Amino acid sequence: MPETESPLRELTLAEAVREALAEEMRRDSRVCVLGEDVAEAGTPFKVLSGLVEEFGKERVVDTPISEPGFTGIGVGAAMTGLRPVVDIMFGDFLTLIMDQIANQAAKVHYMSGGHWKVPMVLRTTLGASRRSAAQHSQSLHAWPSHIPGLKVVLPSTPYDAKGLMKTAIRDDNPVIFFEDKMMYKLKGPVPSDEYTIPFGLADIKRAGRDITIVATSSMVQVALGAAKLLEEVGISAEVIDPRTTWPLDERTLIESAKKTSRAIVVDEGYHRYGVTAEIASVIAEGAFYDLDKPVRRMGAMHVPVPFSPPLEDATVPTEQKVFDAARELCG
Amino acid sequence: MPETESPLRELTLAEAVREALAEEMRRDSRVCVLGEDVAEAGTPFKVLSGLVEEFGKERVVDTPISEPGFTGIGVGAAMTGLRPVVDIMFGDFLTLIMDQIANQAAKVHYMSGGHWKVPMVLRTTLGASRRSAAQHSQSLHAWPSHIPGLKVVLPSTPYDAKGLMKTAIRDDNPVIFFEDKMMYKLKGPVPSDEYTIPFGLADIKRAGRDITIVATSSMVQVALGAAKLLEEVGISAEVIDPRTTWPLDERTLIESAKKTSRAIVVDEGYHRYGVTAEIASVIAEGAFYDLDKPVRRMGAMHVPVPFSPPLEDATVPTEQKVFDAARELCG
Amino acid sequence: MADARQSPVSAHAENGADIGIDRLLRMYRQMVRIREFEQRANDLYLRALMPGLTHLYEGEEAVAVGICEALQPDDYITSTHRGHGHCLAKGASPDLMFAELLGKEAGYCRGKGGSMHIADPATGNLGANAIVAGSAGIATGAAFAAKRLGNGRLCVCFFGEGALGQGVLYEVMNMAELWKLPVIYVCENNLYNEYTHYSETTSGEILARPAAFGIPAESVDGQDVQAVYGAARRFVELARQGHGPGFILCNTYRFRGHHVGDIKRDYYRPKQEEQQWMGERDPITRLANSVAETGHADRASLESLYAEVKVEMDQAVEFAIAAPYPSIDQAEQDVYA
Amino acid sequence: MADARQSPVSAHAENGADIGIDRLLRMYRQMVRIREFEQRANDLYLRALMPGLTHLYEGEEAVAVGICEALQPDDYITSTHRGHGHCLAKGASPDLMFAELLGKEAGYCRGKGGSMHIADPATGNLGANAIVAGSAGIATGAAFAAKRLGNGRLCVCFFGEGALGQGVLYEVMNMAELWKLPVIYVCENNLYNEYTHYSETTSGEILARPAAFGIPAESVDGQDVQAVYGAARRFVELARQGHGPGFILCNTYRFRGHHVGDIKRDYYRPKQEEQQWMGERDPITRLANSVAETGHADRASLESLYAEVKVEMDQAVEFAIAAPYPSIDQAEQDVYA
Ligand SMILES: Cc1ncc(C[n+]2csc(CCOP(=O)(O)OP(=O)(O)O)c2C)c(N)n1
Ligand SMILES: Cc1ncc(C[n+]2csc(CCOP(=O)(O)OP(=O)(O)O)c2C)c(N)n1
Ligand SMILES: [Mg+2]
Ligand SMILES: [Mg+2]
Repeated sequence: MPETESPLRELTLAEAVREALAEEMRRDSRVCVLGEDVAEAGTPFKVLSGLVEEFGKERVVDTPISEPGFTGIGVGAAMTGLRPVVDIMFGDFLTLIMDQIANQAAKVHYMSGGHWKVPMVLRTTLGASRRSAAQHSQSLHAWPSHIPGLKVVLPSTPYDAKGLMKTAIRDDNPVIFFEDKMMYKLKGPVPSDEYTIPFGLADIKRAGRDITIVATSSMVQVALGAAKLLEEVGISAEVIDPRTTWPLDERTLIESAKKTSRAIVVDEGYHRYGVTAEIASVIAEGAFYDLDKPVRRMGAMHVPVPFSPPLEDATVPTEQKVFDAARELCG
Repeated sequence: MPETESPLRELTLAEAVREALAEEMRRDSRVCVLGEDVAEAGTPFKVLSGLVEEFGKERVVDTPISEPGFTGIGVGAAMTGLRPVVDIMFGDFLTLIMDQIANQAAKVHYMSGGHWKVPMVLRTTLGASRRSAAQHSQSLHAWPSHIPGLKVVLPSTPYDAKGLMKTAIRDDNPVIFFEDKMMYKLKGPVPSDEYTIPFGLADIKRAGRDITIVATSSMVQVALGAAKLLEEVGISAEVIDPRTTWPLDERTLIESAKKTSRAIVVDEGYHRYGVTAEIASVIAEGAFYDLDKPVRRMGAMHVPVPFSPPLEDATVPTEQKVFDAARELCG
Repeated sequence: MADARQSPVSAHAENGADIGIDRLLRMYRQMVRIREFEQRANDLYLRALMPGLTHLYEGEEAVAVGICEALQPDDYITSTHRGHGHCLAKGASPDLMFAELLGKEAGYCRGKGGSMHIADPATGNLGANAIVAGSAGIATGAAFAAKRLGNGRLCVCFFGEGALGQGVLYEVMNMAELWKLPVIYVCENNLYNEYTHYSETTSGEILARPAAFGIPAESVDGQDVQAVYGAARRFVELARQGHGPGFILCNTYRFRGHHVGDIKRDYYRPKQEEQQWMGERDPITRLANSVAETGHADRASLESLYAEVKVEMDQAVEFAIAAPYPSIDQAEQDVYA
Repeated sequence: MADARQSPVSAHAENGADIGIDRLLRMYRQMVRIREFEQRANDLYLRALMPGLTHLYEGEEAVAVGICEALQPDDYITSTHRGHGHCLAKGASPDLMFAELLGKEAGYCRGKGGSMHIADPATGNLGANAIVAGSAGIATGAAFAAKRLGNGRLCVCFFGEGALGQGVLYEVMNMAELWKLPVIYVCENNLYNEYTHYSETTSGEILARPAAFGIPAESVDGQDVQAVYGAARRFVELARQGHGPGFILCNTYRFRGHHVGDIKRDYYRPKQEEQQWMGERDPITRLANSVAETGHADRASLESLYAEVKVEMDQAVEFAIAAPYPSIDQAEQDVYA
């Protein structure tokens, strides 16, 4: 949390996202929102409640259940003068729009030799543990992170969510913005003064000496919880949140790992070929000569997300598991 | 290449794939092919030429240009008694069918508690250098590799292509099978006797002592070329082809890296959050105490694939670049 | 969509005499079973015994029952997020369904699927699907296989009118008609996509959409199980004779919220509309009246049937509550066949 | 698709007198420019000067030209893999196009796009697209923005009949009609999806598809530039007046293969069919005859115009051949704005 002189209020993550959108919509009439049940319903998660009342149905547009279609409309609108924020209710539905984001939005600027640009934000969700089963619980941010031309944002606090959303809306590139469904009610301080947070700047959520825990989105609170437990056994953990998987602040991650000589990467995506692999590789390569132990990766269990509560809970990294892994590495 | 007593013939990779399909279609009347221009045209790459003549239009089915639709039909047909081979002309079009493969095919077995299964093969292509530009040149195998429930196959020789395709067709799970467009005319020995190749078994394409080069698909020949150049300067490179990114033969990769104490991973997917990250992480973790140097990753340049020949050529790992990297690591 | 908020009218109702009292009573029982099942599902939610949310089918019972009554046991269906009705109508056991809703090992999917993914090979249920229109491809593929294998089966693809927004539906309808596949698309128009009236998301006339692909289509009063059954029988016959796909638009209404947690609904649909449908267009009351008025069965026998169902459902709930959760190691099973 | 292989008929041809000789001659010149451009593209391929393959528009010139003639310079278009005709018709310069085809720095996309991705903000060209139906969303989005910004522009979405297979097209047509967006869908039915006749991939009647979504649709003889222009003008007027989208089905034919390498075509389309179209339905000959017969211009002036175009195109090719490739470091530029 950077220093700021403005009075701090507590907002939930949902409120922080909404406030960012509202402020940007006031500032710039080109900003509009497109998605299913975004207007009167304010989305099923109520993140957008109140926007249609302030900005009208012309700028907060309920769409049919046509994710590929309205994402494509967002791309075209972004190319021709608007700055659309496209709402994809569940991150699992990214499966439906990968053509629009990976083959169209991500490539328009490059393929046109820099002539057209796509200033679009695509908001969606990630995270399991809502008992929503395999098609409504995935964290698929590894996919867009793999595609050059996209930027990928994963806020973990209300403060970050607001500042990063404002940056996303002002960015001239397609930005995929993942919100953790389970964090919408998480409260945190948010200044009432205007601020933005640059992409590609990791945030040290907690400083430490003995081990580096890199955590994203939903896993940041888990890592902070584990860090507390570790403190009790005399291990000082540094928790770093990259905040954007692309651009990725490699330097901060590597410097921390060099300092602590041990690192764990925690992310809620599927374990294999996921975000932990890239981040762990970056650290393993960059801090090679300083690491005392192999970089440890912790993702979601590599299975479709099960519905049954005890099973689902077993698939996600927890404070205890991160604590155990860290203690083992420091042992 | 395992030992075999059957006479060796030279087939191209395209012929090897076709022969595998034809043999399996003869053996099992449930096997059928669905895709655009697969019948009389035999696909634009002519891989399927002749199949419709032998098996008829009932089993080699030309579809409309409806990738999501006919992939979904493949999933349903696989659940109810057929063993479809779905043809997606360019790997770039995976963007259109991720819902069918990641949310449906991959999850049906698990979500149904093991009751339904999806014995479907999805054939598609990867690889740049055909001057086909950003939407026809991608190697997107990292995406399905990230999804539990899918198996992902990347043959690099005609021998492997045939044996792996037969295994894929007989597998009771959805298998995504990537063929390198530039390798279709590559010739290699293929026994005329029946054989299959198990998934999850890496192949040591060339034994060596000083450095391990793990290469996939299109990059295997590049790695072998680099190994030859390295031999000339006295460096003995071991070239390993995992052949399937999932299941992944971790042991063979780790053992080799432990032996040589240096490793490079070469793959034609985009550099970031790609297949090299997972494989490099597996090696960095598994061979940690034996590695003399950080594992080096070489993917495609992290940009959309450009059309212009000098630019496109600059984006792909080459023999020379692999040679340079290996030499540096061994220096 | 001029008539978007108008009362739907049955195109081809058949009368009970044609159908026969045994069938009518069976359909009555099935509708009651669905109704009672759903009330208990809601109750489990309110008692915080059910993990997550679920989408109730109350009010739409005549659609699933009328359609499935026209099918053979080995015919296939695919279902949606609002799938309990289809599942029961096709023959599933409520105890195993409740067990699945509670995430228990004894559930249809060993607790891995939950409400939105119940599947049952024994009754040809290819599975509910939590992706809107997610089973359009699967259903059409099952019809493709049935035709190729010549096993005489067909597949019914249930979906809400919200699925008309998904392009994949048009892709598969095109192929189903080109290849004359035995698949029947059953569109349950309950007027709402979640919290948005369908007239705001649906241009033109719904029936013109399948018709544009050459698919015979008709609309039916989805609150009249006899009319639904009649339409289903016609399309089933066409499909079995090799004439290809059909499309039935069932005009219906969900009596409850989009899901069990959707309590405050007045911002998107008027209470009065709800009361009207529940009061005048309850498919169960309607069939009861029809059967009683024609003298085929007396009220008392309908009531005793109703009472039987309550017992069945109470027992099913008890079974599910008592059933154990799967052991943790189950999480890694069934990923691959 | 009873008439699949029949001769298409113009629904509303206008006659030259209504159109005016200046416009007719401009359309003639534009069609000739496309024809000559494509012949040189093919030639560059045969001489192994062009990297990769390209899809030629010869035979379909009247579609792009008739449509674009009805547009304002700042109206938008989206195009396809077979996009040179649309691009030229909307006003692009052939020298920069050839440079792009050869992957040169001077090309429209600095060599990064190639034949399938030419885009040109100066003429409202949002880009060709190598994904079939890939620009359906973009075009509809441009119309969405135009309406919201109230700038009076509209967008034409060109696509081949093969794109009717892609569901996303129906998704965006639905929204275009719901929101009355100024977008005109122009379907170029050249009878083939690559190597498959469209009657094998297209059920029902094409015009019924947009109509099902409430979109006014008409079919036109795509070899008659005056008819195409007339239809375009009508739909452009409707769109500008706020009446929303339109759909024009242009019946046409590609004279060459699917791409420059598609030489042996008899397995999928008869030589005789090709000869018939090229002989009797060449849009350029047809307009020349019409203009000459009505006495609006003499053959000699048409021929001199033709000769001018040849010179222009030869110079454009020379420019492109002489132009340098981009430097290697360009590969990493333009990934992000
Ligand atoms: C592809 C996709 N988009 C969005 C959702 C979220 N969602 C779940 S149900 C629903 C509304 C479905 O409406 P309809 O098809 O009419 O079915 P109903 O709920 O009315 O039975 C939506 C938008 C989803 N599950 N899948
Ligand atoms: C999504 C997608 N699927 C397949 C292809 C391969 N492909 C390129 S052109 C083409 C045929 C297109 O036919 P049509 O739309 O009629 O255009 P035409 O080539 O006739 O102008 C196909 C299948 C593609 N580019 N994109
Ligand atoms: Mg509905
Ligand atoms: Mg065509």
